[in-house]
Amino acid sequence: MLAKYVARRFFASIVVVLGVTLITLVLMDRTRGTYVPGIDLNPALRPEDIARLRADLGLDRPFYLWYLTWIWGVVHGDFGRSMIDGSTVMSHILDRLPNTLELTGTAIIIGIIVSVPLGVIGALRRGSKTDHSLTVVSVAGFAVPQFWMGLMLILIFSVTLEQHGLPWLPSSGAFSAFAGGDILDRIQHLALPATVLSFFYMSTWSRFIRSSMLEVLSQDYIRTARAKGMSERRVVYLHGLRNALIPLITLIGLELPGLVSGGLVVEVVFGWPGIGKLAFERALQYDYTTVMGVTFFATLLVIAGNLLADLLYGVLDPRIRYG
Amino acid sequence: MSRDEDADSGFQRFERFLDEWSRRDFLKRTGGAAAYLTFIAGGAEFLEACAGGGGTQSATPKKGGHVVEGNFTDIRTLNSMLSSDTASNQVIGLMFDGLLNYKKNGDLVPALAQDLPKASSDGLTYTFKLRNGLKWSDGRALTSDDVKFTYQLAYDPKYADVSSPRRGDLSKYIKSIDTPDPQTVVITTTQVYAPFLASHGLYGILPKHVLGSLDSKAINSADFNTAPSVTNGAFKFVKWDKGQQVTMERNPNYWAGASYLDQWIYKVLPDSVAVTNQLKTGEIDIGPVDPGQFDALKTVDSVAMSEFPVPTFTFYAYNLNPATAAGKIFQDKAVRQALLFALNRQQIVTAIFFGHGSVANSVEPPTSWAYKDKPKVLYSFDKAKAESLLDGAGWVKGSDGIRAKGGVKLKFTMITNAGNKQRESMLQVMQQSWHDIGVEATPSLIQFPQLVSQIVSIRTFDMFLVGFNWSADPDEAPLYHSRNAVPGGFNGADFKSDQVDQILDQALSTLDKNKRKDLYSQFQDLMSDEVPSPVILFNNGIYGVGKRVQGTDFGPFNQFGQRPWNHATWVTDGK
Amino acid sequence: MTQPLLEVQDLHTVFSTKDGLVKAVDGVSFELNPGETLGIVGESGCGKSVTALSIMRLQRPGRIVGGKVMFKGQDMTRISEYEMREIRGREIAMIFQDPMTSLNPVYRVGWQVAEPTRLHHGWDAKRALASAVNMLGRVGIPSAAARARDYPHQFSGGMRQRVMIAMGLTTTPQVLIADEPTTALDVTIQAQILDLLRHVNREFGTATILITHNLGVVAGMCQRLMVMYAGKIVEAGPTADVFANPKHPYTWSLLRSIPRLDAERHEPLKPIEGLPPNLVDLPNGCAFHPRCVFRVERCQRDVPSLLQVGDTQRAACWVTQAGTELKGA
Amino acid sequence: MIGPSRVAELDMPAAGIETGAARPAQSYWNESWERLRANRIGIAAGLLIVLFALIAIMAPLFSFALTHYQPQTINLDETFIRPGLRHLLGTDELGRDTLTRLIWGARVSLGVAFLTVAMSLSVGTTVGMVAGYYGGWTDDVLMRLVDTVLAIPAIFLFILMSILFRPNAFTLAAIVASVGWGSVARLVRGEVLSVKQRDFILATRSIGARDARLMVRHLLPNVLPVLIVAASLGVGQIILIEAALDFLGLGIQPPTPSWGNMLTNAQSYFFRSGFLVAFPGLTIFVTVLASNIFGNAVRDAFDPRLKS
Repeated sequence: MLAKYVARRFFASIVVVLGVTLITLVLMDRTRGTYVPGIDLNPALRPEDIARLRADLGLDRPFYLWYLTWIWGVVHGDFGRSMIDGSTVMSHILDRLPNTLELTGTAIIIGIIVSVPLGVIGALRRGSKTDHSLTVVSVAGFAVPQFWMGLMLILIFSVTLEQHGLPWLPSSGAFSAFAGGDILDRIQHLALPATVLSFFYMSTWSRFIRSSMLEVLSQDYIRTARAKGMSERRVVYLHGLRNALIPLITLIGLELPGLVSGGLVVEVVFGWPGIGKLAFERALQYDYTTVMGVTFFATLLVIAGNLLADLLYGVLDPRIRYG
Repeated sequence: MSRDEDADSGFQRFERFLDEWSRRDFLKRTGGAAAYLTFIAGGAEFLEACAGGGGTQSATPKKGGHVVEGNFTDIRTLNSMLSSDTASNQVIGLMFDGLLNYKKNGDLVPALAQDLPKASSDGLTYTFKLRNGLKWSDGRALTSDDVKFTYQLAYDPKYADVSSPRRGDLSKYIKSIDTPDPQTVVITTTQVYAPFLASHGLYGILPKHVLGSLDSKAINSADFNTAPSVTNGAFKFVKWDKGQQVTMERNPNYWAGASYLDQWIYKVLPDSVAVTNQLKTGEIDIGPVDPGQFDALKTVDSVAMSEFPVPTFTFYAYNLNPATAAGKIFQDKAVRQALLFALNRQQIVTAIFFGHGSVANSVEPPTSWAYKDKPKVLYSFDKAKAESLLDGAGWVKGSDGIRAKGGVKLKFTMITNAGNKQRESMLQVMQQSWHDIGVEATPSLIQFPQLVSQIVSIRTFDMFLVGFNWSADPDEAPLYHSRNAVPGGFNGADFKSDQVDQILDQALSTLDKNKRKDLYSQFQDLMSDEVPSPVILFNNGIYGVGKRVQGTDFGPFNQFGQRPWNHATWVTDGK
Repeated sequence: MTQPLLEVQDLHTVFSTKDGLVKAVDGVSFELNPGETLGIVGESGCGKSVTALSIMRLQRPGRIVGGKVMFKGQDMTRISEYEMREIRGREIAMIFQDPMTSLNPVYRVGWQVAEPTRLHHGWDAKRALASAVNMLGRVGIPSAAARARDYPHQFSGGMRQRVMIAMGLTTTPQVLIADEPTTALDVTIQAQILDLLRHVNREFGTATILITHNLGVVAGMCQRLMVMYAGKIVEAGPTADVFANPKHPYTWSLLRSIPRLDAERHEPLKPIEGLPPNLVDLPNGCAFHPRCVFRVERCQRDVPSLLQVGDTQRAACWVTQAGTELKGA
Repeated sequence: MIGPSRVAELDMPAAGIETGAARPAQSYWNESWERLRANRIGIAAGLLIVLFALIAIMAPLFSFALTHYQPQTINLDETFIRPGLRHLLGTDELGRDTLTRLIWGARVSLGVAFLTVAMSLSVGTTVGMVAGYYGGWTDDVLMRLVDTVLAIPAIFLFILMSILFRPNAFTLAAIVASVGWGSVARLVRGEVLSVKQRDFILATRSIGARDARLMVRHLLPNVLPVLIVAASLGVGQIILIEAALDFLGLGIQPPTPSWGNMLTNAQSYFFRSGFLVAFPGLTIFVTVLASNIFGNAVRDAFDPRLKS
């Protein structure tokens, strides 16, 4: 049953992968004009250089031929080389994906750690002053443009603190340029970007958990649990929270596809070498191969994210069946 | 804040090299000095150029420590024959020397070569003698074979599949390269080509013993391009954290003496604001400073500012192709001149570049030895003159306030690349200035690739605004010679003048510097009259350098790839 | 007369709503004797469930504003929450109306049934589970050991109610409060569950409070019966006596409104006229008077108290307290 | 409302006891409206948005009567003026009046937000209803399309679409909506699938109502609450998305002011004038905050799942 379900989703996925990559390629091809990736207005370049480089990259062929060649490569596990720097697309993705996972993962964890208690408190004290102020805070956290918040945090926690001789946080990159890379160093570099990114999660999730928790707490089985003589904590966290978190799992699973675009602004502001920044930079430069590679992986992530969310949902909520 | 720096890499920096720098005398001195210096520089002069640095320090250099240099442009490759962008060239320059190098005023000095090469009497052959005892970082001897191999990649038909952006020129001009002995390289050119050394003598030399066994295609994708195992410059490669930084360490075998520094790190930052911030915090020691941020850093004790004119200008170009609607308007020289008269360029330099740049009178940058301070026609801001020129040419204001002639309205669209703040602002100033004289110009921002497409091939624009970055040679044929009006060439304005073509060609095939100077003088006069693509301003380069760093000496031609003083840089705290 | 196991004295529970204060339980007193089954009957909103919840102190968001609930010599309205928890599920268990929603959907049935003993007796998981399986078997769940590993949604409604009952019994409580235990079930299943409750009452000797709106259920189950209306007990007495000879017009009307197998063939069913009371805005006097066919002038003025009427029954009615017999109209 | 258990008891259908007619239930819409009206803060936030929208609509009036400047008029002699009488909120790097630009920027920022919401809702609703209603291969095809659109990394769509259509308020709205309609379609389809099974739809169908009529008259009202909630929560988010796109250089291009590009623009001049950063930042913050508060209020009032 489950296998059949997965298989059906798999075939639907192939359609989606083909659709997504083809649309991306067509859009690039329609908008590129005659630009040759990697070419600047460099006076040392001659017209024949530009023509030759275009041919080297296969850009003198119609897009569908280019696509077929690309698909052929992908089927054989070859995603090609970047048109900008000649490195394999796979190496780019493998370089950047862990960084993005590190950033997004930390932000999601911070988001969960903060939003779950906030949401639960809001639900338990529904209508109280605490609840109202939590609501305002979470809504406010979601009302500030990310890039603005990032730059302000840099100004405060990096520049200003440093100017006053206080301990300060680094403002860009994943580790210190010199002798960096140990755990502490990485955490310091993660602090600001992960905070900014987590605000988004905190705001949405705490609201979400609050309403989810409210709904759960009104359920009969919570009354049953109380009638069994359980402490309120056990009632809320063991019987209530687990039910309230199930929909959150879906929400988190659906963040997976957002890996490429979701953290983009934060990655750009903090010079975080993640997949979103790579995608952004390379799309602007018409690095076809890299963009197509990222698109391909992003689509897989979407599919995997949806599937994972559904499967997790099934694990957590025994009522769900697959058909 | 510019967002497309990566797309725009080379270009983008112009805007930062702003100017004003009201020290006009400094400009003159640099330009003038360059003009009168002889073409041939001696070894003594070289030492003077590279040993001391900027004169900011007097203490004895210390060994040890590291420097973090920040920039907001990511690099693409570490292979000197594949690279075409400034950021890559900058990092390549730290690890690979060429036969020659620039002094900061643009004069050539020998690097791997012992002396500047002797040209044969017919001007076709250059004979280089390599320094004694040159070694790669792995201890192997660096010989004339390596030099030949490096150039072969870009001219030899055998390596036709190497995607080198240098092939166009090199395959055209190099006839053969001979290596009579391990220390001698003889390059024979197909024709006399004056900029040959200045343009093609500086490429980092690649190790044949590493790359020689690979075929063309394999060279395009060699590991060496991202992790060069062997270098010949001041530093060796350690690692490249993609999107983040390149770490390099001292090359003990460097011909000019091992670097004082243990490490040099090139770090990629998000944008110019980040450069400013991190110069303040000391996360980076060296970085290019945006004119808008200059004042914010000037007051910071720990950072010294270095500002200088650069061979970069920002210009706008009229579409002169008579087949286009705009071409029909701009074929009228009076229109071209009137529009330039109507621009208060000093105000642009002051307000948009915060004074870090200078109003351009000529199409040659003041850093060039061929620079002519006062060409035939000078364009100071003169709105009345602009209006009378237009009136005189028959462009009269209609009821809507827009001038027209024979039913054709004087209206057009101006394009530049989005994300470049100064250019965006300039378009808005131009729009308003021209509106004041009855011309309707509409700004439009497009992405960099689309702008490049417009300039080099599609060419449906009315007017574009960009910057251009020149080498030390005054040749400007890429922009103004009619042969580069073909698709792929940068003469997107379709400027075609037989007289200009002739002068440019003649100057290219003349080796005598004084004769060339005369020719370029004529060229500048002609261009000042024709104004097919007026230069708005010459930009300035600004570098912020942490005061712990000593021995840097940034200058017009010593900013990116060419820095003969890299190995002489040291840090006071030895950290 | 033995010492009552549970004694409710003048209990008042209120809810604040935006329309005003709702007196959901308004001066209810009764006692429950060991081993007995007491029925509490009334229509929706009469306060019977809140009474039960108030005993367990689960009446939130309502507040107990007066009265006592005496259990084993202590007043349960005054003890700490901690002490209260020691009683809930251990001494007094409760099962609810809708077995479909009263079990936590994400935990296995065995785990949930085992939870009270783990909590209250401190048993380890294995022992608690074994006892749970045993109890599941005793409430009539076939192959209990296997079913204990299932989730609630895999059970039918009746089976789930058995699970609920098993869950209540694992700690061998002295009191079982069953709040509408059969309402949500099919008629045939209802009978089975009632059988089970009867069986439990006999086998475990658990005193049971059975709350229902269905007089038929009470008839077969309870020795004694209380009828509630608008937060008050309006009639109380032995089930047989109340059925045979109701002493409150409301009880009387209720009995006439349900079909009876033994009813005379042509006697028509008579629904109660009028609307159920609005708890925020109760009428003056007897709350039932607007719907009462026997009402006299005094009913609109004074609130009757629950007084002895006849030998075994008590009723809160001016009419019957005055000695008038209730005779069908 | 007095708590769940209470409600359950009061609402319980009495099997054996005839309870007579229940109190007449207020209609869903009246109830929702009542709930919304009771939320003072929510209403205040909504009114603030309306106020901003009015200001945006009357921007020309404001620059004529209040600020006396045009949004794009530059004056290089008066750059970085601090707030004062001549320029109430100061001027920017080209000497343009900040207040005037904020007022005109409201047109773009709010315009894009409302347009985007309108576009993604109308397209998403149509697709979702058609897919959900017809089911079968129509559903399959449409939903694979939705999957595809949702799977393309949004940033690629933003970049490439912004090159394809130069961003102005309309095209930018279309660009953002091109990403946003997919999730609306999914939402609506889900809702339609559940509504479709209800008896009244089957009944209406059985008397031969046409599909279009059925969808518009019977399905749409049932989907409407979800749409209202999505719309009111969407406005604030889209203002933020628009600002982020401006930051990435993919949004409204200068000289046309939008709050996002004003803020982005100001970042590089932060050291010169904090006001340039503060005012647009504050405007965005207040607007988004207000629309989020209003959106939450609307959700609390209208979301059928939160009823009870």
